[in-house]
Amino acid sequence: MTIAPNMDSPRTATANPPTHPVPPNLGQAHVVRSSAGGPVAENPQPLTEVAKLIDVSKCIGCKACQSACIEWNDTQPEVGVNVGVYENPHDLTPEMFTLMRFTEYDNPDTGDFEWLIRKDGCMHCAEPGCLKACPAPGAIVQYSNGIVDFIHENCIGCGYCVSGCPFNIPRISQKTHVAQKCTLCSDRVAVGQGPACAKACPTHAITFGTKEDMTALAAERVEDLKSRGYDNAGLYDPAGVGGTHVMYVLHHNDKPQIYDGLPEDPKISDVVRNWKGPAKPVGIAAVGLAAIGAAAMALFHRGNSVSQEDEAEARELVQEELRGAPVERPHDKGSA
Amino acid sequence: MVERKFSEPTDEIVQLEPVEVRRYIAFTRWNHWFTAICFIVLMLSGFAFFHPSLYGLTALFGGGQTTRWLHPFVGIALTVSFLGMFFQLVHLNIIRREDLVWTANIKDVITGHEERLPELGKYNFGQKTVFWGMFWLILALLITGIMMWYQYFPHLVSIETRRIAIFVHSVSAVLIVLVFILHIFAALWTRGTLRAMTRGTVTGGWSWRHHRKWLRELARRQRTKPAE
Amino acid sequence: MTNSWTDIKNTDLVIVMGGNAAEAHPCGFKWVTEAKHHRGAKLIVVDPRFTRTASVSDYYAPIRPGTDIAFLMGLIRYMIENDRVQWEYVKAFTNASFLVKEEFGWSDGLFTGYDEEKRDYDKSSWDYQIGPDGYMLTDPTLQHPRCVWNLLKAHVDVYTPEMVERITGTPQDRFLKIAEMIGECSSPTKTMTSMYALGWTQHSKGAQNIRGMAMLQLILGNIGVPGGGMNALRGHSNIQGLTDLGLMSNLIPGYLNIPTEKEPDWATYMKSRAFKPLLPGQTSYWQNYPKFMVSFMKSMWGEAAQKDNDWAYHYLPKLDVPAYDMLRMFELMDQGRVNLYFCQGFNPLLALANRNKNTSALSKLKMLVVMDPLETETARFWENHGAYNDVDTASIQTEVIQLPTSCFAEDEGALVNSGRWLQWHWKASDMPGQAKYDTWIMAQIFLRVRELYRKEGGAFPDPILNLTWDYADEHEPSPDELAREMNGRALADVYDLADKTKLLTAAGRQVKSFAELRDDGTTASGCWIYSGSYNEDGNNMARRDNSDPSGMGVYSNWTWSWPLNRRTLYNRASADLQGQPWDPSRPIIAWNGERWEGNDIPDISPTAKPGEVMPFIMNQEGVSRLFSRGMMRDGPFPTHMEPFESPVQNVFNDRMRGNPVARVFASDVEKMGTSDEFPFVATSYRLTEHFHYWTKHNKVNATLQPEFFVEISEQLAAEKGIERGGRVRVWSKRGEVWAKALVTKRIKPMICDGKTVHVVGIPLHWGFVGAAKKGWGPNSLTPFVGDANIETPEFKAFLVNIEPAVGEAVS
Amino acid sequence: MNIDLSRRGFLKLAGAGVAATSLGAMGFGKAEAAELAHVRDFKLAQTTETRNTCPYCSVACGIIIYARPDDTGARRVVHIEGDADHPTNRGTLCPKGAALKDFVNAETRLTEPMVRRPGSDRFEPISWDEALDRIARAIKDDRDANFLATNELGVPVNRWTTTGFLAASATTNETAWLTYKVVRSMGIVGFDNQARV
Repeated sequence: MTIAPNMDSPRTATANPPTHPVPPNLGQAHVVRSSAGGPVAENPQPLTEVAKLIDVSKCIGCKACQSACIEWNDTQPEVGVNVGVYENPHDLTPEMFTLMRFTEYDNPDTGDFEWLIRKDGCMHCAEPGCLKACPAPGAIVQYSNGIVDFIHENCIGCGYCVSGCPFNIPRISQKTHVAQKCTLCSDRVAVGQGPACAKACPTHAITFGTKEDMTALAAERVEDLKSRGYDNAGLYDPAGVGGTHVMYVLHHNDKPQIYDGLPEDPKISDVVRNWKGPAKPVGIAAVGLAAIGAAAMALFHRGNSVSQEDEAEARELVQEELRGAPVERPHDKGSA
Repeated sequence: MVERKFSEPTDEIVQLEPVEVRRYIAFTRWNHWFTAICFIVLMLSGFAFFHPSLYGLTALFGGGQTTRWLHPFVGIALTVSFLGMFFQLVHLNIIRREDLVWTANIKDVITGHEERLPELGKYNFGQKTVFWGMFWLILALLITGIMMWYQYFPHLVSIETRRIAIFVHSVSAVLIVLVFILHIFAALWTRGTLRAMTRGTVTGGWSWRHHRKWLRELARRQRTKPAE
Repeated sequence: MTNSWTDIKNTDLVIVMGGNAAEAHPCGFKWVTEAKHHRGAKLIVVDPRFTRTASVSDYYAPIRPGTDIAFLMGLIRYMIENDRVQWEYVKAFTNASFLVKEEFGWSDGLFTGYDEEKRDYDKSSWDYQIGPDGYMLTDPTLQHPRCVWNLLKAHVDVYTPEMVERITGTPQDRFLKIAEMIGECSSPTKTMTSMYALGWTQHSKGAQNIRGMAMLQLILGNIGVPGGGMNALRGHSNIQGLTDLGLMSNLIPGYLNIPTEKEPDWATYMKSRAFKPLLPGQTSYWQNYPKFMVSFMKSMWGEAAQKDNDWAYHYLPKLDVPAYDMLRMFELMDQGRVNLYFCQGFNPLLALANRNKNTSALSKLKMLVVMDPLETETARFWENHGAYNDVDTASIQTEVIQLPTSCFAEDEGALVNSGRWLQWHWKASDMPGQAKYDTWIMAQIFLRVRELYRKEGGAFPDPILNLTWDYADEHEPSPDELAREMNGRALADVYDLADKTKLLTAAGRQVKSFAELRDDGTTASGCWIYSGSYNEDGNNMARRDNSDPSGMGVYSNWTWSWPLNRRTLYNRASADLQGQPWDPSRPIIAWNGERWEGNDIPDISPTAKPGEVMPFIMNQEGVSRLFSRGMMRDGPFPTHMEPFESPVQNVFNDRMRGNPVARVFASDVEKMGTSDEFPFVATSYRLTEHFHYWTKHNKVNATLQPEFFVEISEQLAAEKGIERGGRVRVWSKRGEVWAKALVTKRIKPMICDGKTVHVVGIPLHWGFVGAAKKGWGPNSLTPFVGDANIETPEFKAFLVNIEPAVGEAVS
Repeated sequence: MNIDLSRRGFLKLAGAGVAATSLGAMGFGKAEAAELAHVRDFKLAQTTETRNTCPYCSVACGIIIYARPDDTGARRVVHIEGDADHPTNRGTLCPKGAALKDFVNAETRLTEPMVRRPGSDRFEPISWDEALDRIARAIKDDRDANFLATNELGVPVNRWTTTGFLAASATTNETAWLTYKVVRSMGIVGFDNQARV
């Protein structure tokens, strides 16, 4: 009863992955944005916008997503230690693209205790701060289906993307010196599969499909949550970054920050905007003009040159100062 | 012995016919040129990350990755080298009253009417500006640069701080390049200056014209005491 | 599980108590979230810790480990008092109306007939009043003071909300809220499902915990119905299968039993088993016992098992004790009375209670044989790993042979899931190095032993020499051959019992189902309940049709489920006395006037008229038991018993320690701690990131949960000066461990009987081999005592002490 | 040094300032042409897929094992993923199931028979034949020495209590059945499985 995969808008685990070679339906032809003026498609092939919906109210914090992510992407995070928390590894790393974050929350309104568990990872923003900040052409691209992906061959490991991201997601590998983050399993999506984490998620807290479908599903879930007394339940799809292609259903959408600091109104920092905005052309112009102006003046203005009179004045002054005694011959340096 | 106010101990009149004055010893000159080379490398590699249209400059250094790790190390080298210069030259670069007068009459400087200006020591205000501009900007670039140095200091500062650091770094970079251009321009526009950093000496005329106090002091220093 | 995983989506209310489904069975728990999402179902969690299951629950209540019976009896009391009873169901399908002997009673926490010397009950009074006709007396009006219903009412009367709070520490308001939510499911159209696991079994009265909930479910009319039932979430992938196949000291495949010394011959053995119905016209399925037993003997010993030699009955060992369970074997081992021991994919050093005792016991063996795909601590029990396994290697004279085996990816065959589905799987990859199949290893051992007996003779060689071994390659019996052997085949033509001319199955062919098994030696079947899994239709366990026409998650054509591919046990009880579904919106089977039909295989003869034949055909009564007669050693009703190690005394009887009839070996008595020395209640459990002691060998899981830790409340941490992430020492009367401290709001102190009780949570999963950091299992601390009925160790409630650790970790 | 010279020198230096722009324009950008956007090669291409069952808990999730021959030609697991067609797990897997590949390929998998001699502090390799012969001999000797044919009342009991067998929890029914036959036929009563722990 497997449903055939829809290459244009793949869904979570509707079909098992192919084992025969399949041409990827995601590549340069679908690039709508590319960092630092990198190559974009002339007229990009449109794909249906996809999204991953993370229903925090269904999430049991089992870390299957982390496990599936490690296995699919063949990253090898190190076996760490326990520091008295459930987060392991303790933060996102270049080898751990997604992380369950646990918050023990005493709800002041209900007096009940709640254990809030959120899957952290790249939000695949419509307006990606990482892409804006990146200085390397083509190192960060955005495909027409909304996926923001790093092209590691072009990455220089400068870490600007880390500063550009409003969600503190990218990590720089100290081994390979390239930036790493969730790819939304672009390699799976390219062959009509959902991301590994979404497929694994035991409770379907993570689902994947068209952004349209996911938004509709979210509405259904929000309704259910409201019926259970979560009056502020809602969909987290922050407009500040033009919406995201990873969205959350939150029981307390009025205070996202209680979910281990999920930003309330994330947007690309003004500092980054100015640095990447006006600062650059103005700077270039200033330098360019100064250089050219200087060059011109130095070349064509007759300059401030020393005259023979000046030389004579100098000799006089020196003699005068040395006057009154046999002139001490300065030991000669170089041939006169 | 005459008190030394406007000159370095190593400055001296090395020839009388015609007058030739040593302005910089070899060490200082090497120090300067090394700093200059570092500066140019930094400028080119920095420009590569400053604007996409200049990214191609990374090719000069063998690609983006190399440029990325090279830039900060050269930055350190420049800082060290510059400090060398700084300590050699700092005390003659203290701003003095005559500098203000000089600045007030900057028009005469440009129009070449230096006879209307006060006599100056080894440096004029323009040179001092370059000196101090370089100093403060290099300091700013160093500090923000370290904050941005992901390879070694990934968790030194918060992301918010790093954003500001990057911004300050870029702005300082633009400014220091402008100072750099001013420096070269002045060196060339004021003919006869360049040899100070190449051969180490300047002509008496040049000294008399631009740094008379300095020249006079050197001459006095070389006068021998009258017999009893 | 009476129902299947997928059936959970049909429920209205899920109660997870005595388990932690979200963490231990995440993908099965999916069906809870489905029910919540699509049916608006609610989830209740009752647990000493606020678990990850609780994190998605609608309502949570804390409970002191080992006091579930009080909570459950309190719930039953609430249902009776507030008329939250599915009356039709209770009257028709339970033994509520049966009259019980006058002598039966309960006082001081004990039932009638207790013998303190023997630590056992004389159960003669725990029985029905039987009339002259041989059937028991009943009062359908439930007025009679001796009827089960009124006895139950009286029995639970003491469990008031106040008493529940006093014993369990669960605040009354929370208890009452839960009672109210559960009460709604007494409606015929609302169903609750119970999901439990080792949180209920690993107690000295584990079986009674489960009975408590089963009784509640019967009172609510939730057994046999879609979205209902008693769902035991088995811990391992094929532990259901190994239990079905009777790999236990006292079992024969299909829940038949090994005879005892009191049953020296076939006749005696059979007399006590072919149960007669206690109701007129009722079917008692066990009347077929002889057919299953003879077919089993034939499949074991073929020609050597004949009618005139009582089907080789003498080949079977006869037990002198109820069971030679694992605890008893290690006790004997420790006494030096066991010489040779085999561990096939089992790691008892960490899995069995009281690690120190395990080590000393294993050290007394002559030879230990370990067959496993992975390194195990058991195979290396003699190796010194500092504090993690501090043994004197040189003094251990045990020879250890470690044999590498295949793992799931490399072999073929069937595993039985918790919902009784036999699912076939196929070989995907090759074994590493010289690893071999367990079947090959067992065959090699057997053939070599048989050869030795052929050559040398020896003690009673017959059962070995005559064991059926007719495999194509005697060295490598194939999964296919073995599966067919379990299903069973006709040794001679098998005819319809009603119509002797009607040939059902010709000689040499696979029997269709256990209905074709015979007690005359004309059929052989290794495991009657698997009969039908591999018949002439082929390997039904390999079926992969995942269609679900009814949309109720039945999946009748996906693999095969025992018995007879039936997906919901007791499903006859899903219909009322007229045979119509209690809830028309969730029908599984219904009576169409002539026969039972529906989405599932009826759990009753298809032509058994409703009202005439009662649903619970595996019981002599034909109905379910609110009163279990003499079938359990510790009482016909569950009664509150403290754990053997408890912070408080039994409120009913302060002289009573733990379960009064649980077996305690003399050597273990002095190893029991008391609350003045060990003030804190400890409980052990799994974490979702790991599976038992296997995944610590897996780099990925080791990354997700790298190091041994214990969980304590902020209050206890403050009291003891323990910091989050700091190291602590935890010790009991039996041993000590060092761990990281995870200080959490999810565990809170409770007030029980006026006393503040702190809980220390101790996850398992760490040992001294594998990819994860070295650590300890809870069994370094746990008591060596088991459940009174089935000897499951009391891992879930015991006493410890805790302090900040001094010095660094030793490894 | 004269003006002309210095002028050239000037060009060299001042040029550097502008060089930036010009160099970019002069086509260094092309020399550093960015790699075109592409996704990772789909790693399951050219693998064999086999239906199997997760060996951990009793939910018994359907899994698909993707394998590929290694240099020795032996088939090795390269990936394991949930079976989307399976009614119970619908392709999902828990953190254990999702990492099954690293269980199969664990560094601590056993690859050859080993023996630890009495008192020894190490395992040493032993051939299958020798290992199995030792085991068979140990069984025969212990059984012959301690088999109890009748109890004190003379009732035939045919049990053997000095040898015990712990069966697994994850072996197939077929393995379990064969194990049952062998163990029971010998009269072993100290027989148990992992149902309780």
